[in-house]
Amino acid sequence: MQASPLAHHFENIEKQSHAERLGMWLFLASEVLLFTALFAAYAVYRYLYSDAFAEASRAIETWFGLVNTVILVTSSFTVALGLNEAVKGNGRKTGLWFAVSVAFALAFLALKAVEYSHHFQEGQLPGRYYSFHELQAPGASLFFSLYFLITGLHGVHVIVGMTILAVVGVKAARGKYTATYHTPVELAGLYWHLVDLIWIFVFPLIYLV
Amino acid sequence: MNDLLRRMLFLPDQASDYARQVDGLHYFVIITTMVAAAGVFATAIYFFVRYRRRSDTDVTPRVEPKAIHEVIFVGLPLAFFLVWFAIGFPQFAKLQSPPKDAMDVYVQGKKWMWKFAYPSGPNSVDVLRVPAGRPVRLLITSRDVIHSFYVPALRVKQDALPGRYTQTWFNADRPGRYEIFCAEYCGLAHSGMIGELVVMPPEEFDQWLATQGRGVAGSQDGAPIAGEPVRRASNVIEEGRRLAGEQGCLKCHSVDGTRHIGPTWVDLYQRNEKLQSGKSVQADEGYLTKSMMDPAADLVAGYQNVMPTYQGKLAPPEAAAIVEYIKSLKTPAVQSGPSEGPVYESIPRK
Amino acid sequence: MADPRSIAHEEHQATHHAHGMRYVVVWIVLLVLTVVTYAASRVHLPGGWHVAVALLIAIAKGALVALFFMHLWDQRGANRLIFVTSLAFVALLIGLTILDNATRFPLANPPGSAGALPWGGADRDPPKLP
Amino acid sequence: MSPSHASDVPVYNPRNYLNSPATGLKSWLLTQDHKRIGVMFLVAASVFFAVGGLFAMLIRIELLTPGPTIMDAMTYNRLFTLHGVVMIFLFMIPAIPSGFGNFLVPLMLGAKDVAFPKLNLLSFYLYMLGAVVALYGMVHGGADTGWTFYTPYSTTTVTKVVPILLGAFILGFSSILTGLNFIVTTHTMRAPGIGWNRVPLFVWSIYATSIIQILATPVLGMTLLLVAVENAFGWGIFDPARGGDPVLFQHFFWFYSHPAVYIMVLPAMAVISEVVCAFSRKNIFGYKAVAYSSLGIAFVGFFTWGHHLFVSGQSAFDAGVFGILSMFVGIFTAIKVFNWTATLYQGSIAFKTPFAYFVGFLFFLVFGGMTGVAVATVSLDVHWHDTYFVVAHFHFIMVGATVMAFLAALHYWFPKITGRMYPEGWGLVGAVMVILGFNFTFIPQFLLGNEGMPRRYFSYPERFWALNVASTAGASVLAMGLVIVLVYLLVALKWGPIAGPNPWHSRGYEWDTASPPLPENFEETPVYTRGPHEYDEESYANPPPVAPEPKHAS
Repeated sequence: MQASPLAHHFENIEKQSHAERLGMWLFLASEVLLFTALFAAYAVYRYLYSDAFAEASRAIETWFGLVNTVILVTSSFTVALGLNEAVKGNGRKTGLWFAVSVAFALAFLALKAVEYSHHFQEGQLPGRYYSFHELQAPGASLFFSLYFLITGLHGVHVIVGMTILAVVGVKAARGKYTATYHTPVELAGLYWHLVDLIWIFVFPLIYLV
Repeated sequence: MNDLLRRMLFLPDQASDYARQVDGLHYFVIITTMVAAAGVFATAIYFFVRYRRRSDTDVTPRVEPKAIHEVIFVGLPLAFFLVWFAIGFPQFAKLQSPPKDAMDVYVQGKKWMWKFAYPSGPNSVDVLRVPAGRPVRLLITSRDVIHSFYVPALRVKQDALPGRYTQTWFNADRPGRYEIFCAEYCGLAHSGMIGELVVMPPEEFDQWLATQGRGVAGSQDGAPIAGEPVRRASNVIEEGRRLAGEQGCLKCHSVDGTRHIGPTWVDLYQRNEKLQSGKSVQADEGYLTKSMMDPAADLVAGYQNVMPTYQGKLAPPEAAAIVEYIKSLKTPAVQSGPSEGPVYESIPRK
Repeated sequence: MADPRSIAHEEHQATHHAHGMRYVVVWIVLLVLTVVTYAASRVHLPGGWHVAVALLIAIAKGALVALFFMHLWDQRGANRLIFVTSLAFVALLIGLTILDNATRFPLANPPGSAGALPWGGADRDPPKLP
Repeated sequence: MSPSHASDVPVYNPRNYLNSPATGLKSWLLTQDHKRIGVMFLVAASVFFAVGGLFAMLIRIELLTPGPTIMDAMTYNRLFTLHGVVMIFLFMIPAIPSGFGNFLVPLMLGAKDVAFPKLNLLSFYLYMLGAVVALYGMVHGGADTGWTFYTPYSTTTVTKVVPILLGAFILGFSSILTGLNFIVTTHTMRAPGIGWNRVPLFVWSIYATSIIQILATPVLGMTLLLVAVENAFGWGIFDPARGGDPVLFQHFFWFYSHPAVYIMVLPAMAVISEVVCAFSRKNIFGYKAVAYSSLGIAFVGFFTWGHHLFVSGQSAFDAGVFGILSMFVGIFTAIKVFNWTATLYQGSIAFKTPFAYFVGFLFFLVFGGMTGVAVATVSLDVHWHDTYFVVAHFHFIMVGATVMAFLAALHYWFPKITGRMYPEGWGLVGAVMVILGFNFTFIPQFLLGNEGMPRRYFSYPERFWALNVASTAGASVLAMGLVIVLVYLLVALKWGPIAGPNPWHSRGYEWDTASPPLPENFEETPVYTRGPHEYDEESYANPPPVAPEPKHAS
């Protein structure tokens, strides 16, 4: 979508935006299913080892998750505000809001890194590396395998989403988008909201119950 | 009728009532399939001939289905499919719920043999002896990967999962010998993981079980069905031979000189073996014992690293007995026998 | 089905309104719900209720994000259908796999797990391992 | 206007996608033209088909005798794994959707291109990357796990399984992107006059396929990644030693891989729906039934995965649920079979090569489909599971249905893609050999399965010998037939007679443009006043598509 945003094979910009939005939703559906395998594994093992999972969940610090939830929800909010400005045609403000969101994303990752280092010290590690002495029930190492897989995959999505926000934010600040065509801003937002949406489910499953 | 259809479809013997019931459904399903297929093809062929193109400028009328057509297209096959399910699922449910008075046998699959153990103690490798006419429940597990216990003649199959038990049961009503296959791919010698189900007349079975001490029913030597006297290991070599059968060594190491999954044991003692690392080693007592405990350490060139360790599974005297047995396998002393699989042509096929 | 052009047009109209206030309200509700779900986990609840409450709140939060931040509220047709379909398949996979573990021959579940209950004892003795 | 009017002197379209805008290698490698991408997919998939076929021949030769014939067990185990991986992930899944689908879907919708041409090219390069990664794994050791990668075997094997898992993971993304593109294209790019009830049946089936690709593939990707992580780092999600459940892997795997069967067979049905109309010159009997049954297959196909687990230790209750749900997926195929057969009624049937493949397809699909329902009949599956019966069943569907449809498509659209005609006589010879060879290969395998021979057997008891020899003999006829097809098609590529825009007088929308098509598909966006499968007097009377009036048709 460089000089003229309309690609040669679409007849008008409305139709193109519609197509791009539809494509993004399909991609998001695919992403949901990507996480589903992990959530299903979590569900099955949680059912099988409910006590061990509850113990393991208690063994990790809740406040990391809580703060990160607040950070992500707020970043989602700032992304939405960014889109709001794009709708009005204020590319510069969109860029600003996206910059704030990227900052939140970085804070999220930083906190996650601190949390991971805690786990390393405690030996709360997946599979054969598991050496957490306070909890030696069957299934406990599975909790941490799934913990690292789910938060790791989510973390990858945070990094990807953050990069997209940064790129689109810079483009918006340079005035690439207009009030009539700003679909990339919208799609970047959609992706980021999905990252938020998934974390909304990860938080209670990993930290609370 | 049953026998004719069974032979036409190449089905194996029916060693239980359950097998006969399943085959009944099999015939029904195959006949429906054949009739339906013949119907479709006959119609299609008639259309090919009747409506072949006569000129290049043909035009055709527009034909649209009525609702009733589609209802028939859906309803007719669905009715048959549901009937199949209605017959098949209760049979399966029966297979999943063993009768309470069934005799238990523990089955353990491991690369690449079947171990059978009776609650009263005896166990054996690759030969499962059961009484005819009495229900037998199998509690199946595995020591390494997933295997699948499969007796075609019983139409019974159940996966063996590592670390847990699955169950199945049967009531074989015809004495005889039947094959046991592993149906779930499990590696190098998957197709060699063949056991034998020996269905014995009940009295003979009771007699046989009573004479078995714990752990003596071993060795896959295809002993006669009835009243085989217990052969106590008379000397160390004999003990080693028994252990080699029981522990499954002979599944991979031949004692008649043929190359198998592992190097042959014939003339192995004092042989100079070329190792994968390029070095060579003389197969003395030390090397043989070490190879049982840590098989990966000195791999003989040309063979895969597939042997499990016997560390902790063989007591030192047992390992020594196996080494003695290997030492006894000098060319002139070799007799074929213990390592030969069961011969299936001998199974009576009616 | 309606002509795609008209859907595209409506969608275009719908997404070209500013929703500033709406975003603020949703954000505040999300924060409140986050605190509620945390508080609920501290209260003592019997049995599986912790999971149920936490999941309900998560679903509510997720619905808010999907409907308002992701604008499903304003959109029609395919986009909603796609999202709902994907969730249906999530439920399908999770539901039928758990159902399997819950109704299996108990010994076929991993030893030490809730599915492998201590052998019920009603009809058979516990299996003795050889 | 009768059909004869359409065929005057055949002309080769001078300005076509093959020679413009440029002909250099770079113009192909960086193209965003869906037709060129489709052709690249077709060529690549055909090469992998040949590779997979070679593996198949080696397997059949090995099974010629009960003991070792030409290789050792380890080589054999690797070969059947590679045969499965290459055929399924590199040939079956991309061949018709990514190859013919890419070429045809925009043409059939009167569109200039797919919705996202850049993603389309990316999809091709992901496919190549996945193929290269997987091939690297095959050359450096190769996996011996079978294409099903069952744990814990796949996590403990000493062979190099990780690159192959990663390759399949990458290929999954290619598949997702292609599916996404087709769905959006179908929704947003239809030319004026193509309402949902005029969408060609080919596109309907591809659309249904795409739904499966988008919703099922990510689960497989994740699952394979879990296996790779477990194999490489011992994270133990499915490891029984750490409390994991290997049966859970099977749930995940078949959640994708059962629908994946429909990823492979729905496109075959797509092709057949077009071929049967074109060669019986007849409107499809029950357009809606055929179109919606594709969607039905796509959805119900997701509800049946557990029928692969009847003997795995899955609960009997789940077996019942999956057993009864599996009965319903068969009826959608039955609807299609009956409607195709009924389409022939009062038609004008020309027995050309694509139609010959249709006949083979019909036979194999009826047999493969019925035996499929039979295998899903719970108690029968206990006997058949993991035996050659299952092998024969799914080869009937995959080779029997999908490869027949692939060959039918190759012949039917050969003039559209290349602008030239294949030799009809040789075509029929090839078709007869392929169909007969196929039957001789796989009917003995049904009987072997009945007799109890498990699959993936390197050696076998001697009573299975005769049928195995029969099967290998059949396979060599099949292979010869395929070689003949390959040779005459390659010859026709250069020396075939000029076909003209519509040699079959087909009414499909894709035939309304020149052969080979223009780079931009149509000179101007066409407007349609008739359906794509109409051959009656009245629809011929309608004028052919012309440039649209400026306003939108609604």
